[in-house]
Amino acid sequence: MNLATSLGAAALPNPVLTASGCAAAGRELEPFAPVASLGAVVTKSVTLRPRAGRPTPRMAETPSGMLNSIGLQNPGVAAFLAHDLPWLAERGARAVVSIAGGSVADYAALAARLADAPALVALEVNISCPNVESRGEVFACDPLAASRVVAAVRAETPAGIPVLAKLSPDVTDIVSVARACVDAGADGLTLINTLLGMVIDPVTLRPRLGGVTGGLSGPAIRPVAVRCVWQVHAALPAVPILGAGGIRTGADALEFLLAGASAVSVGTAVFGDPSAPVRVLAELSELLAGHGFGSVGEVVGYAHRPAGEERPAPPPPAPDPGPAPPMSVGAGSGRPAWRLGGEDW
Amino acid sequence: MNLATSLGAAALPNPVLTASGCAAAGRELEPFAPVASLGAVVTKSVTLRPRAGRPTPRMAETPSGMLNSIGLQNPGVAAFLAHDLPWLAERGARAVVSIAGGSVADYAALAARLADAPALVALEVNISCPNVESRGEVFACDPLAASRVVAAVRAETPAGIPVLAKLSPDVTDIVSVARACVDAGADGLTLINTLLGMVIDPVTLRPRLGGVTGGLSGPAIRPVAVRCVWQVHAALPAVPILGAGGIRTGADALEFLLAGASAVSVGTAVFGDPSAPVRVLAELSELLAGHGFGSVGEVVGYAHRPAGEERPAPPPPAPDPGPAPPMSVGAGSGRPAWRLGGEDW
Amino acid sequence: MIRATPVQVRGEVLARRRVGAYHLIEIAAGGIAERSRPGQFVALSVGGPLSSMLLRRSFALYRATPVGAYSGTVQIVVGVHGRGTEWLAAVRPGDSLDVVGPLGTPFRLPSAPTPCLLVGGGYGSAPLFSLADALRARECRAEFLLGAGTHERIFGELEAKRTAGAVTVTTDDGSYGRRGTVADALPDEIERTGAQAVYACGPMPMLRAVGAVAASYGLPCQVAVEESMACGIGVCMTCVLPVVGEDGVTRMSRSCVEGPVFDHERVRWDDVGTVPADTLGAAL
Amino acid sequence: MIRATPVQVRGEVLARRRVGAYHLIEIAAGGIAERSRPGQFVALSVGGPLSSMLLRRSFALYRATPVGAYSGTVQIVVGVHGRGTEWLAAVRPGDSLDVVGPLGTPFRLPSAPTPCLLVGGGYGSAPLFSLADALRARECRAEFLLGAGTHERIFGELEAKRTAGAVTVTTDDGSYGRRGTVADALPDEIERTGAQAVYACGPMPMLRAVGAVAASYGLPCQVAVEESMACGIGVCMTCVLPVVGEDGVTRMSRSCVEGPVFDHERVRWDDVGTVPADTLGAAL
Ligand SMILES: Cc1cc2nc3c(=O)[nH]c(=O)nc-3n(C[C@H](O)[C@H](O)[C@H](O)COP(=O)(O)OP(=O)(O)OC[C@H]3O[C@@H](n4cnc5c(N)ncnc54)[C@H](O)[C@@H]3O)c2cc1C
Ligand SMILES: Cc1cc2nc3c(=O)[nH]c(=O)nc-3n(C[C@H](O)[C@H](O)[C@H](O)COP(=O)(O)OP(=O)(O)OC[C@H]3O[C@@H](n4cnc5c(N)ncnc54)[C@H](O)[C@@H]3O)c2cc1C
Ligand SMILES: Cc1cc2nc3c(=O)[nH]c(=O)nc-3n(C[C@H](O)[C@H](O)[C@H](O)COP(=O)(O)O)c2cc1C
Ligand SMILES: Cc1cc2nc3c(=O)[nH]c(=O)nc-3n(C[C@H](O)[C@H](O)[C@H](O)COP(=O)(O)O)c2cc1C
Ligand code: FES
Ligand code: FES
Repeated sequence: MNLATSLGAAALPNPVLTASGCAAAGRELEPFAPVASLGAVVTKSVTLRPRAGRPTPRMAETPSGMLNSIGLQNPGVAAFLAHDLPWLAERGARAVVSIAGGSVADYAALAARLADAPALVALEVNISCPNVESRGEVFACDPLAASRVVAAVRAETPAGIPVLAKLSPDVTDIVSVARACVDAGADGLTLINTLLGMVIDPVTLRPRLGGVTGGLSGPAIRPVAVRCVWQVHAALPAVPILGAGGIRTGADALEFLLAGASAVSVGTAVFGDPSAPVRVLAELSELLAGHGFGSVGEVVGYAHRPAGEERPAPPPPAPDPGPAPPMSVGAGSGRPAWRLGGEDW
Repeated sequence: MNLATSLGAAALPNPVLTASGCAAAGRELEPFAPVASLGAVVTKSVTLRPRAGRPTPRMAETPSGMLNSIGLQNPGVAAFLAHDLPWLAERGARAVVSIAGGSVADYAALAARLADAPALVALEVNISCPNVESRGEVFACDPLAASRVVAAVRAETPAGIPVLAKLSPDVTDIVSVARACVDAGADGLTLINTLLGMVIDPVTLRPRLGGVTGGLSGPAIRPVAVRCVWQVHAALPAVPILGAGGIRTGADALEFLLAGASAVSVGTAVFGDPSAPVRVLAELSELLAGHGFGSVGEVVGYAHRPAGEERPAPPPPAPDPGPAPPMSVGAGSGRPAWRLGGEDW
Repeated sequence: MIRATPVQVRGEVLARRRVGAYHLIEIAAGGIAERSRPGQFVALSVGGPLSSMLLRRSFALYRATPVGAYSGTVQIVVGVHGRGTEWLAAVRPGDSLDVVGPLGTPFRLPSAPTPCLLVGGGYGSAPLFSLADALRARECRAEFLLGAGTHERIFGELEAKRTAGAVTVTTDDGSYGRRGTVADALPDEIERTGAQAVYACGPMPMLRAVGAVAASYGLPCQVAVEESMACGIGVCMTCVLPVVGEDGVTRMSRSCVEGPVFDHERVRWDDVGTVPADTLGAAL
Repeated sequence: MIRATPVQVRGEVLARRRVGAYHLIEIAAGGIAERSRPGQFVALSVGGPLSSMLLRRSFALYRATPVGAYSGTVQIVVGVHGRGTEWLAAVRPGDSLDVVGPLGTPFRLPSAPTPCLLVGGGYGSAPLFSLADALRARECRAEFLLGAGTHERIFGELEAKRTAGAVTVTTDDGSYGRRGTVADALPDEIERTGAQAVYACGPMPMLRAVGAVAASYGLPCQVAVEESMACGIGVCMTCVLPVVGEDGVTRMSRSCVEGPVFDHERVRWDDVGTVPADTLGAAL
């Protein structure tokens, strides 16, 4: 089957990408998941200047998930442009470059710097960052702040490069944030970033993370991520979505496509299994073929179809070991009714 | 040590309670977790009239969690008053009665009906319900709607019975909802209800739950719950909090107390281990004693203490098998510096 | 109905062996066998304490032996369905298993000697053998009709033969025994055995069809249903189906405590998976 | 530095046995041993595919044997710390383990014959034995100083004796060997052995103290650090500590790919757990 998909103007050979912050800029993953074989590499969020990040400890394992408080450690856009994108371009890989900033101007400047970068197929705008100009409120939590960032980035980005706004699930109404971003010019949306969480150490009796709170990721949050994709796709069916949140298998990836994503990012799963992106792609492709889908496009949002509307595709084997319902049932013979005795122990 | 705690005017013999919807009204749990031995039984949310709930399937297991879409099936307040509270009262158990409705008037009427009910020690107001008078928006997602419900319930409830508002984590700013509820008269807060999530079946290619979306609970969400308790306690340190979300062990319960909860509810863990509430209580009590705490009150919010401020309590054994840092380190002898050769393979 | 209260015990796997498509697991679990009655079930933790699977898995009691070398053993028949049953299919003797039981309603027995037909689909036959023993102890004849999709999914044919003489077996494709479903074969079996009551356990569509045939003969029929369960003990309201009460009112009844055994005629089969509009408390 | 690329392989547990407080686990894992160098580590999945634990656990390579009956084996020494290591301490021969390695930087070796002192704390001595072999292959003398809290937490004393003759051992409480820490004993050992270089592996406070003593003697010291790791392969930025580069600039360096072996003098020990204000990219 044809695995090609797209995120707005960005054509991708297949729908499995890495997630920002979970693959660096692809180099360290190359031995396990060759970067050119992926839909694209979504690079670690880059900022204008180098960032050292937060104090350690920066992570805590949680049930089927993890918390991180990396604090956007990255070498800054100059080093990124000098070392990372050329390496990806050399290998024929596609880069979705994630950008982060503390002000609208930061984002705009980053977009301008990246405008004609090699390997770039899309910009992902990480708006889960504190707005230094507004009491540190996170851009993604305010439709207005989010839309300002998106508009500024869109204005600096060439037409052929789609701008994806990456939304936070920590909001009352993700659809309204999504809509604001699209109205401001976002060509697509990435759903979702991490959930805010924390862990307290039962031995030290203090928060486990150096940064106190951190971002919760991994399979634990998958149901929240699928719900966000579902809600946004239902409200904005024409907007391409890059789905992320706890994807570990091909079946997980399929869930996101069915909910309305056109492609998916594999994040935390990479830490447990560095070959996860290529494995997920292989598993997904087998599942799609098994269901008789001919292209990724057919699958996107398929779970939204009205009840009763079924595929003609060959159904998978029934999981139930018992006999199938009978076609015909013997007619009554008119014997007298007879009652069982009551419970008597 | 003394395990007694309180939620406002409600004195509880210990800080471990059940969670609404995860223990019915206590009866079925009695063989595994005698209800009188618990801090209290938080009963399944009751509505004015009987409710049949949502179509099945009503649940899906998820990584370290589960989704439910029960739809508040319950026999209605009349049957609840006739059968459930008297049974709890007979056994000397305490009931925190959870109430749910579709309008402010529903909640007020429920509070009035329950005002002098037997076994009642507190009301928990489940405001994660759609407001039928406001396009089905969930009360808990709007500070104003939430505060109206709380004020109406408070007005109908005797002074000695604290009213706890149970908040949803699916909001941009949980502190503002918490503050609105407290300003409206809430004597305490229950944090948190489930997160909205969904699962799509990779075989049927449709949402798994009859209700499409459902509530995510279990250890998967614990970091989100702890963060909510932490944020609200930091902002409103005088307000008692009943913590809930993924508590499965005594150490989990301790996390919530340290974050600022005065008591905790054990919910989903009961499904996997019906004796979980009593086990959690035993484990918690051992942990508190091990840390040298003399009462629950000392622990509540303890993780917020400023850096450097340490307990005099006996420290638990260090987990590290290596030697301790040296007390003294030998002085230098002035030998000439010498460089190792470079890497040469 | 007075039922023994369930207990939660740390059991030990004594044996596991393959039987056709299934795994027969024997567990030393004191306190459960002596309280249990045919038709009841146990709920097992799966995956160990660090598992991502939080919920128990339910299995009908195949055999419950209160005494013996161990302080009481239970046997279950496990078909691999998803991740939890896959894990169970790999337990080894000596492994420990947390067991809650006995749970649910047992089959009710006729108060006078009555010839009975016991109809099992797939692993659904598991609870029928102890039921047959109990029926015989009351001088009720118990005969078997067993069906499944394929031969290896028939459970207990030999045992049924040993105790009941002639046993009719069906497979969907006719590769073994009679071709078709147990419901297809049921009229002949009722005629042949002169059964005056039918008991059935198996997948929901089978129960529905079997009960319809029994009803058409005017025979009472008890079925043990299988609904997805989160708690198994009655606290979560997951496992409900629309059941008509003695008062004629439909309620969403919990199949873990009000079932799994129901009178066939009380279950609103057309409406399983929905909340019928006339259910007590249905939304308007 | 050119390093072999790591591989991910499905290994098989060949043996597990207790050694003092630790578990020595031998794994058939083709492709890793032949690429590895002393000081490197492997990262193992724990808990099985349905585990709630997502992240790998890292262990120094104790022994890596490229050839033999199996296509290549690695040995690690596991101290039980939390849930993942508890699970590892219960693996059985035949169990399969997903292994990634070799990871991280190896110890660098002197380019000319040099007497070396190898200092291990607890299981931290594990990587020192293959290091000693490599040193000896270069005609460098390798002597051992091993310490731990208690006797059973000393790893490898006998092996050290067999290869190096006299071995000094310390325990914190003096219940075995010399009383105190390895850093307390270090000056005497440097004098006794005439060491010209120090290698150390163990808990962070020990590394810090050992390096300080070595520095006071003007001796170079390489340490293998242990920072909490999420990915182990360099993609997540979890495992960082402040390290001064060749250019004199402090960076938050990843101990999984830029380490775990660092020159002691490059690590800003006072600032571990913080981001020093003069770090490249530190918040103002
Ligand atoms: C009263 C009763 C008796 C049963 N007796 C037997 C038996 O004797 N032998 C046998 O092989 N199976 C029996 N089942 C079915 C068995 O419980 C399920 O096959 C099993 O729970 C599936 O678990 P899983 O992890 O393999 O599947 P998953 O799909 O991974 O299970 C996920 C969750 O859904 C629940 N679930 C899924 N399917 C079912 C189901 N059919 N019934 C209840 N819960 C379900 C699981 O318990 C679990 O909580 C019985 C079920 C019930 C309700
Ligand atoms: C380079 C390196 C080499 C190591 N070599 C050995 C060895 O030879 N023998 C040995 O017994 N231990 C060794 N450790 C420590 C070992 O990795 C931890 O003890 C182990 O990860 C703890 O896992 P847990 O599940 O028991 O603890 P948990 O606290 O449950 O672990 C939770 C998470 O934190 C991570 N984590 C916790 N502590 C550490 C730590 N100290 N280092 C890295 N990650 C950590 C775990 O990997 C896991 O992801 C080494 C660590 C590193 C970094
Ligand atoms: C260690 C770590 C670092 C992350 N860094 C970033 C980042 O720099 N920018 C960003 O947009 N998202 C970042 N994320 C979020 C992921 O890209 C992803 O949205 C989230 O983790 C959910 O997907 P997952 O569950 O598959 O990891 C990070 C996640 C983790 C775990
Ligand atoms: C099956 C189920 C039913 C629930 N029903 C209710 C309810 O009726 N009212 C309510 O306030 N919360 C209800 N909850 C939410 C729990 O009380 C609790 O807030 C939440 O599950 C988080 O805790 P836990 O992770 O320990 O389950 C329900 C949860 C579950 C799993
Ligand atoms: S499974 Fe919980 S009530 Fe039946
Ligand atoms: S552990 Fe991920 S970068 Fe080192």
